[in-house]
Amino acid sequence: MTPTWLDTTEAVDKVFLYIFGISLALLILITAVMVFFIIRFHRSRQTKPKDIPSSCLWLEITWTLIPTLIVLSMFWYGWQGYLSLTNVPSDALPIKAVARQWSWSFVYPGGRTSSKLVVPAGKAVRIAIVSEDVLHSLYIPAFRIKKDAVPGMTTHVWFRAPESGSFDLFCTEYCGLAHASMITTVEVLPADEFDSWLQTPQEAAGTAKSRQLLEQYGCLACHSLDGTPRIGPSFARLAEGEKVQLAGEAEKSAIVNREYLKRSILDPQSEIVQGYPAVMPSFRDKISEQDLQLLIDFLLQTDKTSTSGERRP
Amino acid sequence: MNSTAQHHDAEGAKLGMWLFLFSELLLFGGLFVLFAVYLQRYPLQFAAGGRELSVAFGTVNTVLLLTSSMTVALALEALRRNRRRLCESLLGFTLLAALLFLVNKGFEWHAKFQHDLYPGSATLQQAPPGRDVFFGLYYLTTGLHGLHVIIGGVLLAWILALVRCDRINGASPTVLENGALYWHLVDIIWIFIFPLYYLLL
Amino acid sequence: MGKVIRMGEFFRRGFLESTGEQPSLFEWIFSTDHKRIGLLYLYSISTFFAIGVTLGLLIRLELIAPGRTIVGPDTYNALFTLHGVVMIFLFIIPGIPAAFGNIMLPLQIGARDVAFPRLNLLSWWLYIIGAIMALSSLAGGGGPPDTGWTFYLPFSGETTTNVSLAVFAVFILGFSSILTGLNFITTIHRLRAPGMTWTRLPLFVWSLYATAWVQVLATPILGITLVLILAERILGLGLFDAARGGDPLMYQHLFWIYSHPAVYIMVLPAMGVISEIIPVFARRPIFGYKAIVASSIGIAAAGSLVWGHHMFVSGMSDTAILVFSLLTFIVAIPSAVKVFNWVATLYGGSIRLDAPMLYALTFLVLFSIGGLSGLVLGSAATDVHVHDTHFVVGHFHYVMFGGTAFAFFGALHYWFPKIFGRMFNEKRAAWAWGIMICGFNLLYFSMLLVGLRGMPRRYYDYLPQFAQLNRLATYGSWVLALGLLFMAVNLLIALRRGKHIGANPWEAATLEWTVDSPPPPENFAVLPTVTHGPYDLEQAGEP
Amino acid sequence: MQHTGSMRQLIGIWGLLLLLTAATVGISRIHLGAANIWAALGIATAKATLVTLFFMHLKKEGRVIKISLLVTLATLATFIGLTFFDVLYR
Ligand code: HEA
Ligand code: HEA
Ligand code: HEC
Ligand code: CUA
Ligand SMILES: [Cu+2]
Repeated sequence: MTPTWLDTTEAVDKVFLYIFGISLALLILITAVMVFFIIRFHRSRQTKPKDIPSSCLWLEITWTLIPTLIVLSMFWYGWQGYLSLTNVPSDALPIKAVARQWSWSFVYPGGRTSSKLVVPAGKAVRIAIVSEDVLHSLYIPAFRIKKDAVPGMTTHVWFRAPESGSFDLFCTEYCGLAHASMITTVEVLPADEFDSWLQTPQEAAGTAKSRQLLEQYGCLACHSLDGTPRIGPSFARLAEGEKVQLAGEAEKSAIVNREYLKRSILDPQSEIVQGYPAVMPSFRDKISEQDLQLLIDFLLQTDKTSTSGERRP
Repeated sequence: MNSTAQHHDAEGAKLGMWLFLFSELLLFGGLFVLFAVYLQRYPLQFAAGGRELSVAFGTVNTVLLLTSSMTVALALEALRRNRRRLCESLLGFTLLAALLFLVNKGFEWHAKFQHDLYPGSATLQQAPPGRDVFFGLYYLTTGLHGLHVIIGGVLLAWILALVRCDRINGASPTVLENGALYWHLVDIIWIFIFPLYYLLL
Repeated sequence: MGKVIRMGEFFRRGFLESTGEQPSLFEWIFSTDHKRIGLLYLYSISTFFAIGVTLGLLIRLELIAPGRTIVGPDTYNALFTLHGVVMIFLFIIPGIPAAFGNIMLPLQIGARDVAFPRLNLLSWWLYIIGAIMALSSLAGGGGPPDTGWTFYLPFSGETTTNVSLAVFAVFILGFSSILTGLNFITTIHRLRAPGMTWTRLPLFVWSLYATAWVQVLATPILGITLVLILAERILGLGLFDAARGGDPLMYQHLFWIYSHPAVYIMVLPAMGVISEIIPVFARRPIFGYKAIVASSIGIAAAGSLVWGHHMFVSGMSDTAILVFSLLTFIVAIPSAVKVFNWVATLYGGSIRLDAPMLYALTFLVLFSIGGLSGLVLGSAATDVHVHDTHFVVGHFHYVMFGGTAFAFFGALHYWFPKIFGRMFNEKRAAWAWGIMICGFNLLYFSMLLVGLRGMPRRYYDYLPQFAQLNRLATYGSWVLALGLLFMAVNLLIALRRGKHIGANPWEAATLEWTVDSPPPPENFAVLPTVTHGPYDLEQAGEP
Repeated sequence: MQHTGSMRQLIGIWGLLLLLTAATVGISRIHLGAANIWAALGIATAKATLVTLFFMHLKKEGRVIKISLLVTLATLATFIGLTFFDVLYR
């Protein structure tokens, strides 16, 4: 097979077709022969078993060799298909995917970040995948690609979306409590729209910036803004001076203020909110002081769901 | 193993024992897989880690185990010739060697802890990646081996008791045979641990 | 159907008969008789199987519709973890060897017991202790383990649930499995009756022999892997922690070095059962005895070389993917040889479709579907798409449930009259079988399809486009449950009220059919001298 | 079943083992690069062979045990070998 930069979907589907085709034929053949024998040689038709030899070297050799050839061809074809998945076109746009419990964020050349994977139509993209905690796996069924995110390692996939549209992106390596909600979308934009999206500067401050930080750090995987309970308590109920019931033997509680929020983010295990699991990771050394202050400002704000100033991708 | 079955079939009991030894070998085998992979990845850190281990302790323990291995083999030979006294003292010596081995090991580990070399210690956390892995493997492997020394020692002590009350004798040496086989395995594992961990440059 | 003998009050209960020397429970749980130990295994394995399928049913119930249905995500994660652990380590790995192997192996080779009867008892005790520990991890402490049966690090090192207890339980179960394996190897080498040459061994014995070697040589690797998880959790060793220089992929290597061979521990004895049933009910000697023996050994040997196919998308090197993909395809060949020989055995026979045969023939089809879907997984390109989706879940339920568990049911029906001396109701058995295969295919074929469309496994919740197939699968699980229940009830009734039966109701030629049903405690009053092969059916019937 | 002289033989083997131990310590002090580890493994294998053959009487055992020992070692070797297809080429 010549390295034709087959698109990943095509490359994999051809192999699927080949293996499924042969398998189906074999399955039907074997089942049909079996059923035929059962009918033909049923006791009611064949009262005495025939006296025929119970081994035959030639048969054994034949039905060892033929499957060998079949599986070798499947192997070879599958391997060629796999090579297409590893042959990244040289003009591919590099994007970095960061996986963490339980959200994705994508970093573009130039520093723009997004919680959805936004890609240009018709152009190859190469995604470098890293993990911040445990194993995850980036899976886009529509493009037949999947690769684990392994702590301490960078792995890669590439694909090319032929036309615009939106597709699902799943985490397929079990990663704990909210593995099943570690889902996001691949937005395929026409090339020019993509360029302008990429050029748009991200907010420096304000609500939209905070929203974007919440997505970037993965807070929204566990906290909602509108009051719906997720893995962690919703941010909606946070307000200056409110009392928070903490887990523990005694009736412990804390008052929401800047200090409390800072502790909650940098050292979440120290105080656990009553009724929630202690799964929030510490963001110490992961979040800059500036971003932290922005987030705290935002969390203390009363109207957090307002979407004014938010820009859709 | 089962003493009635043995009585009928010493060969079978021995085969069973060997099979058990094979599975023990693969138990340690898993650790050797890890060792090989990490040695390949961090040759320098492993060498540095190896230098931290005491060759003197390692060598003394090697000699102890080799000698004890010989003495069990001799004990079996003595039993077969119905020289019970000799057999008992050889077994006694083996037990002594096992004990000394463990005492040595204890001193060695103690010294390592004193030097702040244990998994997750401050020194190791500052060391380049790989050093920590070396010591992790070192403690796990020698620990697991030490556990086998203890098990083997208890087994041999029990056998010694059986010899003393004539439950095992020249006519039915199978239990001692199998106990000795186990002890030799413990020795063989150490034969590999010693150069791989203590003698790395 | 052969000779149904009514022996009235003269009916002997063989090894089931109490000797009256000890309280009757002690007579069982401290018995060193291989048949009693085998029955203990059979009962305990069936119990855990019932627990496992109930958990499976709950999984399906949760998945009947998107969103939260009956449990939250934490409970769901615990459900599939325990379902997997119970099914793999408590049901399917010990399943056929420890229950039927224990009872039949000595009988089939003409021995009075296994080589180490007390070790055999110890295996069962270890099994029970391990099982109780595994189940008690459900309660107390940090809650039931939620790692999946694969215990992948780093997650299993971090989660606060009772993983350590579950891991330790599996360690003990592994030890039990090793002891069973070495016991069987020694028995087969040392205790064959005079004239029982290696080419006269029943194929079930051969398959147990090949399995036993895998048990002895692969299980220790699981042992050390579990020790490493404990070291990670309790001592904080960091051998797989990337931040400290460890390599998370090495955990996966060690885990699959055992767990791939383990799938052949699961299926080889099942293949042995099929090789026993088919010739007896086709009334023909098995076709290609030597080829089947060779393929058992081939599967056991080659099966140890392919573990990397579970790691195609893990970040493993492409060279390794090339090698493991090739080896995976090679291991399919001996399975194909077996299938062809089984089908060829039917040719020219005089086929009886009794319940054991129905199960054996279904095994052929379901195992083939499962195996062929395995080829899709073995090919690097296609595995990338379906890895960790419900396609994999479909694949392994086809081979494990459709394959091994159906063979287990086949064995249950085949040897039931031998073990208990009573016959079950044939008609009801056939009905149960029919219901089961309908439910089975509805359930698992839907899973294959939904997996192909991209639904990841271990998902508590899913997107609306997967709803329809998931609903079908859940309906299938109910039908399957109905069939299973029907089968269980039929057998339970037979246990009390089945017709008494003579030594050889199926007119088979292997040695276990020459002794009374149920077999007497000492098996053979006089050790038999073997003069013909295991499938020379003409010689059968003579006591 | 009397093995005359076998006691002496066992002691002789012990002497050899001690010599090999000295050798492995000695060689480890010379810099040979990668050859060091192979030399260490080689000597260790030699020692292990002596222990199995003589102390464990493998020499006198039947075929079954000998072959299965080889199978075991081959299994372990393949486990390590195949793993290296991953770690060497990553
Ligand atoms: C009883 C258990 C059992 C058996 C027998 C098998 C048999 C096979 N399995 Fe399966 N497998 C599992 C249990 C089993 N498996 C489990 C539990 C998992 C998931 C683990 C987890 O992640 O939780 C798994 C996962 C799994 C994967 C990893 C998937 C992934 O996670 O991405 C792969 C990949 O190669 C695979 C392949 C195979 C192959 C090629 C066979 C072959 O041996 C099949 C051979 C059989 C046939 C080929 C069919 C019969 C032959 C014919 C009909 C004749 C015609 C055939 C030819 C011409 C070839 N299996
Ligand atoms: C032998 C092995 C085996 C068997 C038989 C089964 C049986 C079933 N399994 Fe299986 N399953 C596994 C092994 C097995 N499973 C493994 C290893 C995993 C992977 C776990 C992991 O990811 O870590 C898995 C995962 C798994 C999943 C995927 C979870 C996920 O990834 O999100 C699902 C989903 O539907 C499922 C469903 C079922 C169902 C519905 C059954 C049904 O067959 C059950 C239907 C039958 C009944 C409900 C019977 C009810 C009858 C009674 C209670 C009475 C019976 C009494 C007697 C027999 C005496 N299983
Ligand atoms: C892995 C899931 C997860 C992520 C990611 C996460 N949290 Fe949390 N968070 C929790 C859970 C669970 C709790 C409640 C238990 C506790 O107090 O630790 C919590 C508690 C909190 C609290 C205290 C809430 C209260 O009601 O008192 C704050 C504030 C908070 N998180 C902020 C954040 C911010 C900001 C981020 C992102 C930078 C974040 N969290 C990311 C899970 C998460
Ligand atoms: Cu992240 Cu699953
Ligand atoms: Cu596998």
